[in-house]
Amino acid sequence: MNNMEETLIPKIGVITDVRIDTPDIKTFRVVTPDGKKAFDHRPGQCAMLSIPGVGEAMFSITSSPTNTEYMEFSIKKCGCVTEWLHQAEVGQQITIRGPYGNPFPVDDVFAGKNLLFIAGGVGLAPLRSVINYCRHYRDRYGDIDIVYGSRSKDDLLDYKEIIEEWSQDAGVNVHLTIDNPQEGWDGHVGFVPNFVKELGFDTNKTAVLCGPPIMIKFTLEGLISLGFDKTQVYTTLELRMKCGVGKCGRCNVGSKYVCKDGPVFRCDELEELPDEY
Amino acid sequence: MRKVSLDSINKVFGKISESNKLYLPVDGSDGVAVYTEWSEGKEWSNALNTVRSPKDFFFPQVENLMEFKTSGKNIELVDIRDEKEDFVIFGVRACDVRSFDILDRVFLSDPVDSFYASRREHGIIVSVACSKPSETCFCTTFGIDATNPAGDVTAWKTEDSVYFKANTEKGEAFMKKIEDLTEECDDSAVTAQKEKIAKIMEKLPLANLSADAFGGGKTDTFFNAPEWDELSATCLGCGTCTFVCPTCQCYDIKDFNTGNGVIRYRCWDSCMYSEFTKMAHGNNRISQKERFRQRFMHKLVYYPENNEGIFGCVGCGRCLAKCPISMNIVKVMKKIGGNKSE
Amino acid sequence: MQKITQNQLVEKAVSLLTDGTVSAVLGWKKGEFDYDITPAVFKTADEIKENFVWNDFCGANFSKYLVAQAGKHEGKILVFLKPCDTYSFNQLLTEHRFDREKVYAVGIPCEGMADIAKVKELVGDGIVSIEADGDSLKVSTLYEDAPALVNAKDVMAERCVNCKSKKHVAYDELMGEDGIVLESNRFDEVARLEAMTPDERFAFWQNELSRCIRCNACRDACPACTCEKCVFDNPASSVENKAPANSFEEKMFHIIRAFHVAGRCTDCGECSRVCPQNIPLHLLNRKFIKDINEFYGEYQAGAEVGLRAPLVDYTTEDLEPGEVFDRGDKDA
Amino acid sequence: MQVKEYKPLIVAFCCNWCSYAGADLAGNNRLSYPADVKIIRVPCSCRVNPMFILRAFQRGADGVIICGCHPGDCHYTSGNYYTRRRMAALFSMLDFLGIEKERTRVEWVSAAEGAKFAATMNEFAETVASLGENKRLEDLRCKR
Repeated sequence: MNNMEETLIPKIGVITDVRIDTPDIKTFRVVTPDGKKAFDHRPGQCAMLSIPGVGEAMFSITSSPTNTEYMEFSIKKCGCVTEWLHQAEVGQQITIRGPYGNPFPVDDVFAGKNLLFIAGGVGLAPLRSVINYCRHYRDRYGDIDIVYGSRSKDDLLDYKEIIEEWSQDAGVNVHLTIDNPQEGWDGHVGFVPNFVKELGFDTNKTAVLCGPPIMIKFTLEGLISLGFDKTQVYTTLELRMKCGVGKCGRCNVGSKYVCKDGPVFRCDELEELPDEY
Repeated sequence: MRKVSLDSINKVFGKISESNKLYLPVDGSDGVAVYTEWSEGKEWSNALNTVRSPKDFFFPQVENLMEFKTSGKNIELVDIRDEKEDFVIFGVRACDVRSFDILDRVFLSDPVDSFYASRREHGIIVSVACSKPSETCFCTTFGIDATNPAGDVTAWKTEDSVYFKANTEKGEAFMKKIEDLTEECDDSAVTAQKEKIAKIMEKLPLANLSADAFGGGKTDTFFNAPEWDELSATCLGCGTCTFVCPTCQCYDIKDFNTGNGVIRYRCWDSCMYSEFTKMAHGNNRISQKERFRQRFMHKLVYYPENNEGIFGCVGCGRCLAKCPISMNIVKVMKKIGGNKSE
Repeated sequence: MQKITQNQLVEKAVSLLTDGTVSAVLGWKKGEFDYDITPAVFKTADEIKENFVWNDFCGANFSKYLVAQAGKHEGKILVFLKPCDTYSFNQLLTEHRFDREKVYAVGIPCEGMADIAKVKELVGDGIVSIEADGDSLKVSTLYEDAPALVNAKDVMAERCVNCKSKKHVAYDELMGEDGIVLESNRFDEVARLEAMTPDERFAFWQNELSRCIRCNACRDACPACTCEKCVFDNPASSVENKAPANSFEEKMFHIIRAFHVAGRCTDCGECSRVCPQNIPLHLLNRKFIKDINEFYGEYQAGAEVGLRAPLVDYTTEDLEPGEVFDRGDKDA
Repeated sequence: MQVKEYKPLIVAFCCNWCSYAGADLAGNNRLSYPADVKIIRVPCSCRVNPMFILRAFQRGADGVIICGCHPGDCHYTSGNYYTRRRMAALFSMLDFLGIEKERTRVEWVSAAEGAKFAATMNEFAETVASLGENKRLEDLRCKR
């Protein structure tokens, strides 16, 4: 028997809670069969979830590392693994391995800074982990601004948590927007990049950006027009992955492997990569 | 240094195979050499090299990783890794020996791939110096000495004898096993052989091919080169180059439902394939040009950037010989690097 | 050996490009050695003069490239077609895979292409140059002082030895003289296998197919394989795989590959030419062709545009599947 | 250890309009045929892709039989004529690869031919049984 540790061999996880967030996003709570958290992680890291016979895929861990009881994954239905997960019930076992990738630099770069989180759609999933981490250690950071937009009110992820917890915190400002006017919505209407420009943030902030590629592109442009430097902006990438440890070659962009060297990149680092992500 | 007459080489093979599985290039029914387990009657091929590289020994094309049994909502995971036995690969050429180093840097870097590592640990490599290089050879471009290959044991085959020199502890142990069949000798014959081959190497058509234009940090120089369009225009997008390549190491992990369980296995994959990077929300390399570029950029720029300047190519020439459209890394290097070997 | 010269083709290509008949040329581009020739799209007369090559190693069938290239360029693209390529050309037209209006096809005679593996078998490795010299090839190697003369017939690719036709079935313009449909022995090897016992045949194919590395070159080079999404690349098909996991998958891939082109395969032989493992894949295709000829009457895919392939056709009098074994007593 | 009696696993692709009804009739008339014949209902015999047949063998079938309406009686006018050509070509190819030709068969069974259905299945199962297990088109992974 070969007893070496092998990262490709996963642990068994159990889905203990399924929360319906939006029409196509569900949040799954996962623990090991003996009720513990599968492993520790840092904000922004990912895990490989799989269902034997269906496939394996990389998901960002949406719960904060400060949660020592379980992990959460907010997953949008878009492929075969996610579709299968969406019909899974509480008690279903899956496999889980990780954590993979580099986290957001919450303890060094972010420490003492004002933070600006900008997310679009399911892009809030990877940021939720950082936001809750920063809220947990509130005194280590300056002001926190959160700009979050989605297609409609129903598509806003973690809406309850945002309204009931985040926006109640001192020094945390939440700015929500939806793409099109909707009955029962009296907040801002419009796309995230424009909203960011309208809000006109001070450049004394470190920004963290996640969303669809097109949103990232225009929001970054918006931030730069506001005077932000690329070194102040972080984002997180997503590419197809199989191994999660920089060996299978799939997420290779330039000399970087998104699974191992990312998924968190500073925007000036991204610029050095060939335009292939 | 020890030697054995070529007539007695099968005795050496017989001796080794008493204790270990022994693989060596043997001519197949179609006359093409292929690594085959030695048994009485099998003859060591005279071919320069095999079509399929020896990377299979450490990184097989298909390898089962684990199994799952599912019942209701429950999953049981079965670790099927077993302890490997020592085996000998005999007759590996210098280029292929280097390819193991290149694979090592991927699979043995943290976190170590235990499947690869256990095979690597148990493999004993007996390399053999080239005596008749082909026009497609260009290992010298990457600083490989075909007359003096690395490996646990280095062998030289002359007209009438095979000479051995152990390089590692594993190699010493190997030599010990065949001590009775070999005799101590000086290295004059080997030196003469080396000199003779070195002269041929100088005359090879690709002898002056240089990779100096490439290396880490050159992404910007080459990534947007206009030549990629032309080079990739007729690429079929097949996986021949990848699968005959001794250093290509991309893989896929897949599940196979057997009807009474699930086998999770990995198999070679190719960055030349259209769905290599395809995911639910799209594909970041949409045309063959991008996929083609990825393969060569990885070998010539990205890999060296991450590995102290070592290129991800060993100049074995397999892709030169086997590409259906004869497009290959040499043509790419010359075109993109503006390097003419003449 | 080739009756038409490289210069003639270069002149033709340059003149058609210069007079605006075409805006691009699909042709053979010289490589590092005299035999590693790459299909290329030429855009300028200078490129053509410098790099266009025509010799005994220009085996690639350009028809399939028209699927991607026809219509990609302003105006027409010039394509040189050997007789066997014209059959693929017609077959692709039959299947509406490219726009005929965007192509200017020039038929060129072919005396058969050489197989570099056969050359190496005769003269050894280390080839530095190969020149045509009458009916011979003059091959210089690193290891012999004097070049070796080999008869071109002796190193001809299998598909050319058993050439089915020197007749061009499609072109806008023909260079040189047209040939005729030949009586070939291309089914002899199939017949030889048919005459074996099932056990022998099984052993034969097991040995051949076990070498498959599933590089997909046979499929990707095949002018009949032009599906936008191959069933073997489609994860939803549940047969998608990157590697032959075992002998079953090897067989399945090759049976299905050959079956998908049965009745549409023109027997151009590209599959076997490109196979890095020398698997005689053309025998599978020829088996289908031979069967179709015997069961449903002589049929040559691509002989004309618009022919209905035998497997998408029927008569009420067709033989029963069980009867296919009763012809002759080969297995009895 | 007791040796398990070998019973061949037969996959029968039956067209919805004739052969499946024929199988029904066989059942209604209490005509017996082996329990190891697994029927897969297809809309028409020409729905059977060669891949289905190979996959059946992969998954453990020892014999595969395709049953459709008699030529001329296809519910979709001509489907079974195409089946006839396709399967002729495929079976011949399987034979060419050395795979036992007795393992594959096409039979035309109408909705009224319950007796023929049962007889065909009995006879086919017997033929396949005499060949033994399918070894030449097996996938060892599925045999554990």
